[in-house]
Amino acid sequence: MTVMTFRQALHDTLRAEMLRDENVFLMGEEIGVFEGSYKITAGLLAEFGEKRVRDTPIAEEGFTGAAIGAAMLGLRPVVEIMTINFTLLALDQIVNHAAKIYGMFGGQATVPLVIRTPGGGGQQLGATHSQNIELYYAFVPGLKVVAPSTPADAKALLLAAIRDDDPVLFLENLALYNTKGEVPDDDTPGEIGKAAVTREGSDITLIGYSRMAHVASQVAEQLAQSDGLDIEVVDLRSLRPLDRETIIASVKKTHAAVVLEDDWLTYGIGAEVAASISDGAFDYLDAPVRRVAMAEVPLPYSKSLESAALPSVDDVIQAVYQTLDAVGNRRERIGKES
Amino acid sequence: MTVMTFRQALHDTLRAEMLRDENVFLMGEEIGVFEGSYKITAGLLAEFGEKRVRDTPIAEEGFTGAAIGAAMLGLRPVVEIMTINFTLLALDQIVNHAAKIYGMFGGQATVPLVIRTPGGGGQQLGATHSQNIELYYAFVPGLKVVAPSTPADAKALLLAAIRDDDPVLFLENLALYNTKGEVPDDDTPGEIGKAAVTREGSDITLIGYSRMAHVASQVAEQLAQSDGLDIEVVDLRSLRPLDRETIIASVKKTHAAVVLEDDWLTYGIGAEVAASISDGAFDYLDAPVRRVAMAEVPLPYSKSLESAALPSVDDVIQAVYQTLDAVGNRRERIGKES
Amino acid sequence: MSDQTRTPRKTSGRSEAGTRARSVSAPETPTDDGERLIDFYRQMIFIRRFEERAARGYTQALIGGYCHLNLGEEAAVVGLMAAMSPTDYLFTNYREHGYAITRGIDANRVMAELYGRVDGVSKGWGGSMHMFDITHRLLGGYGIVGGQIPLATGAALAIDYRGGDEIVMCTMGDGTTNVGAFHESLNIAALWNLPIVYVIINNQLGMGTTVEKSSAEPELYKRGSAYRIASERVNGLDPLAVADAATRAVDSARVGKPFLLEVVTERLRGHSVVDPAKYRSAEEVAGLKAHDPVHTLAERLLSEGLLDADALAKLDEEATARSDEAAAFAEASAFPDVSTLFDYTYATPVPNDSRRLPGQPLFEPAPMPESEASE
Amino acid sequence: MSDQTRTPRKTSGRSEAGTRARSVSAPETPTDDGERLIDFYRQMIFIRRFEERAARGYTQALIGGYCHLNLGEEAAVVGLMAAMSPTDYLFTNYREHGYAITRGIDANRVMAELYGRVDGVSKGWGGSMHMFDITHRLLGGYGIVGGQIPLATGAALAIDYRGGDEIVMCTMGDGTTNVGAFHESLNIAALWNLPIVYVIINNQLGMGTTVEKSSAEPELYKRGSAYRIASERVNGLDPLAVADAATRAVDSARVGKPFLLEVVTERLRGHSVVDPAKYRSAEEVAGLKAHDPVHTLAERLLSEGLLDADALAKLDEEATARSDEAAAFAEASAFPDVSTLFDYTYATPVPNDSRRLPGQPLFEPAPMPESEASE
Ligand SMILES: Cc1ncc(C[n+]2csc(CCOP(=O)(O)OP(=O)(O)O)c2C)c(N)n1
Ligand SMILES: Cc1ncc(C[n+]2csc(CCOP(=O)(O)OP(=O)(O)O)c2C)c(N)n1
Ligand SMILES: [Mg+2]
Ligand SMILES: [Mg+2]
Repeated sequence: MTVMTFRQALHDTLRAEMLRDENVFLMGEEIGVFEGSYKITAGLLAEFGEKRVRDTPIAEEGFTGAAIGAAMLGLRPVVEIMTINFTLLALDQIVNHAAKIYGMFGGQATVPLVIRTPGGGGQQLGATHSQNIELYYAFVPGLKVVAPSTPADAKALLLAAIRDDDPVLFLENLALYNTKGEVPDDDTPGEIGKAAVTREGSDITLIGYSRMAHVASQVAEQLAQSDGLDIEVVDLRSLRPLDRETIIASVKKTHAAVVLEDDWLTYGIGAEVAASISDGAFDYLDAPVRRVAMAEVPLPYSKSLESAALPSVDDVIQAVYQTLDAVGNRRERIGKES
Repeated sequence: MTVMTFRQALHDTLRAEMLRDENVFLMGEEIGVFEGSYKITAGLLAEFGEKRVRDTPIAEEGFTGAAIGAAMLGLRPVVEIMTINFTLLALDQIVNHAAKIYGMFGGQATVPLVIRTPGGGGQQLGATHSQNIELYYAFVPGLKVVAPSTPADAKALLLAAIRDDDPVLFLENLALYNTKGEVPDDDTPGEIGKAAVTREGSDITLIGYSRMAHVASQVAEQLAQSDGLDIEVVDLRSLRPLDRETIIASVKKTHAAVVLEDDWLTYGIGAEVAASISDGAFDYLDAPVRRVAMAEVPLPYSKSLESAALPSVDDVIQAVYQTLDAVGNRRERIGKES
Repeated sequence: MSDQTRTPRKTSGRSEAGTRARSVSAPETPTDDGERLIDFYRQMIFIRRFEERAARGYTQALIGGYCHLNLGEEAAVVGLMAAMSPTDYLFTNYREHGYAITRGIDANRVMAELYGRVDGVSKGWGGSMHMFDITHRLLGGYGIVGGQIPLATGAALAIDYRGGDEIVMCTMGDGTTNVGAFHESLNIAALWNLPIVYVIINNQLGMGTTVEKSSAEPELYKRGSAYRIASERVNGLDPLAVADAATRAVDSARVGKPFLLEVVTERLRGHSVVDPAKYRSAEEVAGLKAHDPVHTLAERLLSEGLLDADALAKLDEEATARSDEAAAFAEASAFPDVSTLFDYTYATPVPNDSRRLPGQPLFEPAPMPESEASE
Repeated sequence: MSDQTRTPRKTSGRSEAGTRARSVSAPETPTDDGERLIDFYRQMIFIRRFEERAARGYTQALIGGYCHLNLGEEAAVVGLMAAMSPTDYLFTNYREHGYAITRGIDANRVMAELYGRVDGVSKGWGGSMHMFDITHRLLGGYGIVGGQIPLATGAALAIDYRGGDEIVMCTMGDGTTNVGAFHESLNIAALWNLPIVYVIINNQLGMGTTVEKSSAEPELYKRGSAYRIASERVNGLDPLAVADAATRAVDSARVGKPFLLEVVTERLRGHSVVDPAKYRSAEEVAGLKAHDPVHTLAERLLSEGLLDADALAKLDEEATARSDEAAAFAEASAFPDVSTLFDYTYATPVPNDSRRLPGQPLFEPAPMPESEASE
């Protein structure tokens, strides 16, 4: 185990995979000479050369599509799209091509492609640069979508993504790059399609992914200290496939849940999580599943407005209290023991 | 009232609005000389000329963006994108521009734009031409999304969309173009943001939009005949804003719901509907909200596979029976009268 | 500055023109023009009859979805295919039946794909627009206009990455040159000196929109200059001219100089089988018939004494018979079984993947939990 | 065929060059070159000081997000703005502070936008990348590379539709010429003879990527030929040359002939204020200083005897004072109130619009329904 930042874990894993397999190469805007907008690829051009670390023109559709085509011939490109907002320009190539090629041609070609891209608001980047639109990928059969929240998971899931034969969207988050954690030294890949119970508890389940899994842990910790609450935390880690089993098992135990997400509430990722819980744990729920999400506005630049629009630790705490109140009311009402 | 097809209602409404307001004009691929891929714009080039019926190059991003820019200067373009699948190529312009311009610039410019586009599977068009991705628009604050299921609503909502100062995605459906219905002769716009209870009932609520609202009515009719069931049908009509009030009111009455959708289940439109019901009608629900949706695969061309993957009337009927069974079991269990 | 970008920068060890292996670069076509012409005619008449047979299958409702034919483009198709080696890769669009059969894919399997059967080239998953055959290096068949262009560029990148001697041919329609992907891809190919030939099949129409109405530079090959890509326009009604131009283009690509080839041809019928093409005048349609490349070539073969009427008729009959055989094969082939519906969502299986039919519940109905049940 | 597409097809009654109103087409700049140069210098030194002040505001954490400066591009900015009439429209990108103030927008409001305050041009909603002022016809400030190009094209379409005499100027960076939207838009503008000037601000770098590494035709103005759009390259360090070239371009656009103008300039600092630009060599940076357009113009004014050192210093002080004033104004301006968060999602209110803060529940906790509550 080594303690390192999320950024470092990504960097080291990319490097290790490039050393391991010469079919692995990197493509993206400004990943070489500029060393990456968020410096994930720092030093790799110098080490591996232009063939394997390719600075592309500004042409998300063109270079993402080129990566897909290269993958069809057996290479294993890892594409960086500078932020998830710009992936909209490549969406046709990702959704209409990368996700379809294996099925549409009856399994004759695979697309072993990874697209790394950070989401995240809160950096005052304004409406077009602060979106969390992982939903667009999580919705699409044929794609896999992972969204780690810790450096260890970042490593494990990036290993899995690179070695997987399907196109994987690997979601990063601007606010997580500098967070630190222990990272195993060996290169065991993680399992795409599996959530993790990152903290056990019995009072209520908090569910999140990426930055909000982080926030969930913070809240659990804080409320354990302040109120002695015993909160369970589920980190989704994989958005497609979605691990309903782990989620439902947790809620069957705690009887209540709050879903945390950084995207817009209506139709957001949390909608599926809440709907799934409400279905799969129908007879176990003691309160409606609450969602804490971004306000439904184009995110303003100004700090005062931006802060108000983004879900905070306090928002989550309030939702937890209100949900536990509802649980209490209900149990009283129907005479059930907690 | 005049009985006409969905296609005719759209055509006549476009024509009437062009006659009413000379700022209204049409843009799109093959809408003029070719008279539209689905002939909605037949005859309009001959009547209005090239200035107001513009055949564009194949350039979804370019011409949709141009329509947005023209709208910023006060014109009221109605864009046809041949099918919703091709809107992916224009997504950056729609999501990062049309939806953002009003907010991002502090309300200084509006974008009175309508994008008409049909979705729908079942025509053996294969994986890239059969998607239902209205979710991509319904998710985005700043956009409005309507999805009528009858010729009357098509007229009313197209009128509303054209006269609205915000960008509206107007969802059509290949399978509905030839369906017929009564259409009012006057031009009263419909209300964006409002669902409709299109059939009253007390046993269970079926919720759908576009083609699936149609299917919901069919199922209600059929089960009334065969089983004497009294089914309520809610046609969402507007996906953004979503009229939770109407949905919840219905389910509070019927205590059970099945959501019908033509898109993929996980993260689909129905997830939000189900999550909202499970939250807002928590204490009223006697069974989990069931969703009937497309199988989560890239839709195959072959008829045998395509049919299996798409939700059918029988699938919905089965879901209704199973949900009513669950309601019965629960009521028995907790000794509650229906 | 600019000179620098023009020097093919090899990111890999792909060999230069002089040193490339002969076996790869020299297409295996007869060298004698007469023989070549006969061969082309055999291929062209087969495309013609195959497509007509497909149109019939559509009318019989044995083929569904969209169906776009190569009628009028036969000379372009066979000329282009003649310039490719078997190891080269082809990316094309939805109007690709002719390419598939000319590339050597069993016509039975091509027709079976149209019929949506298990024996189809794409096992019935793709249909008319999405033919794919990995062994013949036909890498699709794409229905999204322009979608194939970045993919083909990426395939060329993979070849270059590995130092291979193959090239990629990427065909597209005239209307397709106006999509952004065209621009982004040609720029990338030129920057990276990729082994690719972009071919514009200029049949002078999008669906009903003329080139003049859709392309501000209607001499489409000239668009190569925006990327310093060499380009050429050729008469697509003459298979020899196409083959020669395509060979020059392929040779260029093979040494890392991407090429843009415009093949001017004609579309004899509607955009797809259901389009009556009312937007074309009677004179225009008459003109098309006069230039029909299959007829023109037949006349040439006759007038040059290369084939007599009987021989021509025989080739025609063979083509018809072969097409009918393909249709019979297709009709006899089975539909894919519903149990295979979830076989091709993912290549690498992972837990929690959804394999539910629309009527199946997300969760199997479960018994009430103990605590509640005991109330 | 081709001739046909070249004839400006008027879809509206927009007037031809000869008949256009003088008041619209003649920018209100002094005709004497000396006066013009002094005026340009005043504007350029103001951009210089304003941008430096903005950089300081960023360091002070009073400005957030991304912040891209016009340092080194001052001559390009003022030359371009000089060619526009007040009624013309400008669409630009995220590197637009200089355009905003040169276009005549109150610098206080531009700085207030950077500070995210209510008095900002975009009321604090846009920030550095999204300046917008409807009265000065600055129609944004866009952060998505190339996003402004289709929009600007559409604005030109609206002008043409109405038969107006205005034109649209749309600026973009060199790296931006490689996006698909560039291609799709220029093609549309040329097809429809729209009144628009596309301007490439070629500062020779994307973020850290050179033009040669990103554009296969690095003489970017030549890309106009793919659309038969007339084009020109001009030295962007000389404001007079820019103004003259821009005037020619604007005149062309005003008669419905879109124009592509490449302005070759320099970026003195990093891509944005946080970029140390380590990828540039010491020599390169030294070279930049030698060509600094503000210094060059100051020297020219001195050597031509147009201004003496004192006068130059005075202009500089004025620019500094004005920038400081703007910063003071910005800092004194209020932050937008949270109650306004939902004011700009929709222009036309509709029922059921979400106006919930993240902490608020979707449904207010309701009492139990009668039947259950009585259990
Ligand atoms: C992105 C996209 N937009 C629109 C369409 C609909 N469409 C299919 S073919 C076609 C015309 C293409 O014309 P051209 O490129 O000349 O090819 P041709 O059909 O003439 O061979 C159009 C507009 C599509 N399939 N994909
Ligand atoms: C679609 C998109 N891709 C990538 C980016 C990130 N990005 C911002 S500026 C920039 C470089 C632009 O270079 P250029 O066009 O030369 O303009 P300059 O910044 O030099 O003025 C990039 C890649 C973006 N904002 N939008
Ligand atoms: Mg064509
Ligand atoms: Mg630049």
